[in-house]
Amino acid sequence: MSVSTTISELTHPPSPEVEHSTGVHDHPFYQKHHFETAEQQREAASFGMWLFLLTEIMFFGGLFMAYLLYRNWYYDAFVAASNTISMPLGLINTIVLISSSFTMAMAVWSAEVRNKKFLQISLLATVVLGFAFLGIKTGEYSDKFREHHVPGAAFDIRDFTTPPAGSKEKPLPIDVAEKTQIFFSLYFAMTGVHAVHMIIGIAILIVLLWKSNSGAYTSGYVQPIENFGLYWHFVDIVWIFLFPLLYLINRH
Amino acid sequence: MSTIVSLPDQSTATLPKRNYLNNEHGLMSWLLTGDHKRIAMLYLVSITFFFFLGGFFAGMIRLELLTPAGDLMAADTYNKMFTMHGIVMIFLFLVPSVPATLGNFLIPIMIGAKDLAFPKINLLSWYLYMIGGTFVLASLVLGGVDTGWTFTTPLSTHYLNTHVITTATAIFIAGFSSIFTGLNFIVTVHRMRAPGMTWFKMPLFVWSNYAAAIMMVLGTPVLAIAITLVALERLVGIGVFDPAKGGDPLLFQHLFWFYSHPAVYIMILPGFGVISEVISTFSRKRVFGYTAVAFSSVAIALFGFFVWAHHMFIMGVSNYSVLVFSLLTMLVAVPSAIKIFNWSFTLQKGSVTFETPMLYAFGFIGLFTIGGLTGVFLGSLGMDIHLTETYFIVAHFHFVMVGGMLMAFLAGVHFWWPKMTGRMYPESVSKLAAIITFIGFILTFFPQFVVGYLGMPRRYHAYPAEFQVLNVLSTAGATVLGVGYLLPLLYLGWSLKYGAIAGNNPWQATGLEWQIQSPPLTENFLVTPIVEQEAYDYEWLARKTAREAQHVA
Amino acid sequence: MSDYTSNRNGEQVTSQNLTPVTASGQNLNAIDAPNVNNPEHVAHHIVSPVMYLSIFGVLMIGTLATVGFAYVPLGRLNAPVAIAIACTKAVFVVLFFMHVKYSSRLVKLTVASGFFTFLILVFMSLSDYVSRAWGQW
Amino acid sequence: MSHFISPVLWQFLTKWMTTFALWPQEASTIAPWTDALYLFLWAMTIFGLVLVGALLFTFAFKYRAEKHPVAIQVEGSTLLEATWTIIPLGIFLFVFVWGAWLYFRIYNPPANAMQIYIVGKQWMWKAEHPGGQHEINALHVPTGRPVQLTMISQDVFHSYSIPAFRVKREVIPGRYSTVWFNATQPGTYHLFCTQYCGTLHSGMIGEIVAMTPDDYQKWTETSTSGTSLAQNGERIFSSLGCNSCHNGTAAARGPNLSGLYGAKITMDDGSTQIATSGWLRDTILNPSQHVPAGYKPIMPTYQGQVSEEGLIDLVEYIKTLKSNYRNQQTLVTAKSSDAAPTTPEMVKP
Ligand code: HEA
Ligand code: HEA
Ligand code: HEC
Ligand code: CUA
Ligand SMILES: [Cu+2]
Repeated sequence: MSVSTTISELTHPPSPEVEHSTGVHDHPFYQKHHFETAEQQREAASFGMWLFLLTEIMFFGGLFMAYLLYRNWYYDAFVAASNTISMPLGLINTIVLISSSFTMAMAVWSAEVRNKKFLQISLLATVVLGFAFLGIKTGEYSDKFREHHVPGAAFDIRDFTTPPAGSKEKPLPIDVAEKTQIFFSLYFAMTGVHAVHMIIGIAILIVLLWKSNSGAYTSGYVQPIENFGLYWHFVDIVWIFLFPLLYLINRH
Repeated sequence: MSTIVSLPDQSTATLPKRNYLNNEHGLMSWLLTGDHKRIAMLYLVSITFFFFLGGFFAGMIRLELLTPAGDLMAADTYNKMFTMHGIVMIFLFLVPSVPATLGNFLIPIMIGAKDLAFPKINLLSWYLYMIGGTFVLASLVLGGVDTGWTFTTPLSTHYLNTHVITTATAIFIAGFSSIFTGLNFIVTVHRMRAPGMTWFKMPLFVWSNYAAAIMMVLGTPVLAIAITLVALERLVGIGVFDPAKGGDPLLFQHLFWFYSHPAVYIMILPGFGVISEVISTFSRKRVFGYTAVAFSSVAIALFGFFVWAHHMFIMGVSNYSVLVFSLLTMLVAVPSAIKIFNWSFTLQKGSVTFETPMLYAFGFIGLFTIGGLTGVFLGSLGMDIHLTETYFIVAHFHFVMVGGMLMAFLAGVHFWWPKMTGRMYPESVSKLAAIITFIGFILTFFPQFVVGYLGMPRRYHAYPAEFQVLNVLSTAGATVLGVGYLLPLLYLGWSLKYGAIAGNNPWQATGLEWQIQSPPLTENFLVTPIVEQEAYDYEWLARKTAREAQHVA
Repeated sequence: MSDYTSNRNGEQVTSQNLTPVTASGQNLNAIDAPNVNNPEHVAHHIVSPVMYLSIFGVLMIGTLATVGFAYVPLGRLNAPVAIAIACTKAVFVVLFFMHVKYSSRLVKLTVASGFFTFLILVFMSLSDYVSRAWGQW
Repeated sequence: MSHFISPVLWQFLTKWMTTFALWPQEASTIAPWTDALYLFLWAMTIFGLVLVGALLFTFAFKYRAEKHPVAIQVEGSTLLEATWTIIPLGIFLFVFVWGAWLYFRIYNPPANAMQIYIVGKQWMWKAEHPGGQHEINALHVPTGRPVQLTMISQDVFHSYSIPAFRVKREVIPGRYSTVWFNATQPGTYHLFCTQYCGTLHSGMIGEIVAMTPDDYQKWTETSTSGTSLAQNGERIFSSLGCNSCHNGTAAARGPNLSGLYGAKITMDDGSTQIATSGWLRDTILNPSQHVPAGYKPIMPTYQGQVSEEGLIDLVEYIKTLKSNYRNQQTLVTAKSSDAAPTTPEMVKP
């Protein structure tokens, strides 16, 4: 083993290549054979996760693009349609999701400081909040089904051409009212894709929770928790945009 | 210091006892492998299959077009033929061709790493690719799909009752395969370089695959969402692309081409990388203007995202937009020109030999120059009005994709075949095949420029009689071309068993991959290499060879 | 020479007693170990719970603010305000929850390039739509 | 002769000699301009190809290994890089300018162009002449006169292509697009649908018959259906009840439509819009999105009630409303009991 002369080696584990040839292996248990150091592996993994999120930005980006176009084209229809979805439920869901993001951040911290108990509590809280979000979302969706606001054959514009009694909304001309369908298409597409991400996220969370039982992530191997945190926060960010764009177009 | 060194002697050498091919045995050792080299081989076999499938469709297209009347098959069948041809060739062959096979095999070795950063994700990519391929085959078996590879809405969403959703699923899945390959490459290049391997010591092959990977990661998701919306439109009628419901069919075009224009550079950039390696090796000279070539790849990756609407010039985008997109198209053509000239000047003062890969590379340069410059025709607004949607376009993109990329792919396969298998192929037959493909290619696709300017529309199953002569030439050429492509299949297969042992560095090339045994060990390098030489450092190679010879003596 | 050592058959072999030297005999120590001098590298930073909590607070305030502003008639300004608040919240999540503030330049660049490409998509497509009226043919 | 070579080859050769064409006819005023650019572009291509080929072959030959066994390593050359960046860039920019110029020349219609409407549907082309001539998969035009086509699709994208004129334009569902040309040579030319539009895409073809003005005059007289588009439009206008609101009187609930075509309209949000054909069509289908200042959005939508041909008739009719006179005439003459001919099949005699 050569004596290190570079400053950077003081802060980082030296290259283990010499150990290889002498048959000594003192890598952490989780280090894959093709990485030189655990540090390299960690950075690769988190960079990989970021690149994946990059693709997610563009994936949602296509939907946002469509949204921006039609919102400008059919503003009145978008306003009317947006006002039929429940702001309070949207707000509650936003709070739920931001809280889950917070608990997830705490999970990352617990893993970093190797606190298994708190890690599990945080992960569990995140799961619960995730389910809460999906539960509320399901309620919102079923409202839409009841109101015939789901795009497709059963779609009905009567609520917009002749608003129910007590509604503050002005009746829309038919040609405008018809465009509400595009809003709801985008609403379902965007929140639907978002919900799919939530479901996948919750599934992974449950796996992480289960594996964390053995202390897998509280002995220095933070990377899965950390990467999953990135994913979860990203899903949160998408919602941060969806909420004002879908629920709050013009509420006054 | 180690002492046991050899100059591999081709006549006496035997295959290394231990290598990635024989390290483990059995089917499962292949299907569950994490080794980038084995995954590359899996890809090689699968894309070859899909290439010949696509080639079969091409053959049927050309046979139908032998006569002006639509007599060989029904119009519907013909439409399915070119749709399947386009989809198979683009998504299942050309996009993964160089990156997933040669790139997978070589990138880790070239930068001195033991594997790609995420071996499991790499294997996942291959499975996704195969699942995507299976969906394409399924839609074929179920009765095919006739949207054209461009899925134009509202045709694809409302007016066809073929298996659009199955195919859309296929493309979605294959798209994620490509995203994961790209992601793996980017992380690997950033994080796995061996000590001393700085950015500007990397071979240009790595640079160009890196640039292509960026485009894969950023572009493909937009295709995925566009295709998802098409599927949703068909399933529930969401109306975002439906003019009857207030949707804009052009929005689909924007989203589709936002991916599919960058996709053409995803297809060509890795080929550029192959050409850099081949030209350098067979002129024994470093690539002229290394940095210019490297940066032009990155420039293409960047500017490639700004020009997509040149596929929509007459489709109703605004006059302002067509101007902007046309101008940017002209700009993006320049980096390709830079590369061509740098390759030409690489030969200058070199020591040039004409092995098979070099012949393909020559073919590439000539054909790509024609293909690229005819792209400039199409980028020129007024010209595009007459040329668009005719055989001129068909000729343009076959020149760049078949004459360009496919030639580059074959150059690469021949170049690294000895490394991948440890065997040489029969050089005279392979040279013959290269020449046959070149002649067949010109005969197939050059007449299409002419017939396109005469006005023959693409995707036509029957055509006016005055176009026949040129079409007959084209079909004749396709037959020659088919032979040209079958030959490598035969002799490369033959060489697996009977080819001469290649030795480590049959071409005396400088890349790290040539300094290790062929076929390589599973872990590529027994110890991590320390890189101090530049890419294409022939002086370093000469010093090394001399020193090794000394050791032997 | 260790890395390229091979025997007569071209097989790679390692001999014992290797010192890490380069092909030309230069000592390894003169060259950096893998990734270590990588300018893209940054030490792992642990963000404290206090920080997380305060970000959480900021996000909550932001959420309430969006809702509040949605009910204030600002005319054309409503949308930009909503987007601005959402962007601010997103930036906080990215910087702190997602640790980008403490990450390498590379990660920062990655995030930026994602948004940049998204903006290309949006602006160049919309530039078509807004200019459709030009030239009425 | 044919005894000596195979019959197939013989047939091929005779065909070659009789029907071989390398260059399309130039039958419009624009064709020579397009051809000029095309030739320039080929000159550019040949120049580039010869240049690259010359470099490649000279170097490959001069520095082949037998002659030049040891390569001399060269870094590169900034001067050369700059040269081959700037020269192609210059050429390409020149091509851009030329192409853009040509684009506007091809698509920008002259003001005096004659109007013909085209409706595309799977898989046929319908042409509607203002004089009431209806054609399918054919178009008769006079030579020596600019002709503007206003085109729309009933279903998917199609593309109207006349190679001999070097013009082509996509035919879009839900939106008018236009193209114009000025035929120079009498003759019959190919009409192709060049945008893939489903099964019989390759059957969506037809003939463009360019005739001398005299012949064209004869043709219009012999093939008219008797009612002009505007007359049809007038009938539709009254049968759909448009005139109940647009009657040009002071008490009318809708704006006066006379002199509307081509006018600049101030909308209720303060913007101004120009009443083009496409704009008129869109107001009938989506009236609430085009509310002129001072009016309430009470006009019903006619989406789904009028065919594209019917809309063309309406647009043509509104275009003829030069003064208030005809508007009021409609009010007087039209009886609400008249049959409502909304589809062209019914309109045509
Ligand atoms: C590998 C794939 C590939 C590549 C690399 C390219 C490269 C280019 N393509 Fe092509 N293209 C396709 C694949 C590709 N294309 C496909 C598949 C389609 C059709 C899709 C469909 O509709 O089905 C298409 C269609 C297409 C169109 C749309 C036509 C239409 O639908 O109307 C346009 C228009 O601008 C275009 C332009 C270009 C340009 C400017 C380049 C440039 O990047 C080319 C740059 C290269 C050069 C310019 C050559 C090198 C230059 C020199 C050696 C300099 C010579 C010297 C002097 C002039 C001094 N292409
Ligand atoms: C990587 C991409 C790629 C490749 C390699 C090819 C390869 C070939 N392509 Fe194609 N092509 C496309 C991509 C590609 N193509 C795309 C994207 C389209 C547009 C689709 C659309 O419009 O939607 C298209 C469309 C297209 C058309 C236009 C169809 C139409 O518009 O109506 C034609 C017509 O000649 C054609 C021909 C050929 C030929 C002759 C080959 C040859 O190079 C193939 C040679 C290979 C073989 C022949 C296989 C080897 C031999 C055998 C398997 C034995 C059997 C042989 C016979 C039966 C002859 N292709
Ligand atoms: C119920 C009354 C009513 C009927 C019936 C009606 N319109 Fe209108 N129309 C209006 C009103 C009110 C406006 C202005 C506000 C608007 O655009 O909604 C208008 C606007 C228009 C305009 C734009 C005029 C301008 O100056 O901006 C056109 C064109 C038009 N109508 C055509 C028609 C045609 C064609 C029909 C029949 C197919 C028709 N209208 C039927 C009431 C009507
Ligand atoms: Cu209509 Cu093709
Ligand atoms: Cu393109």
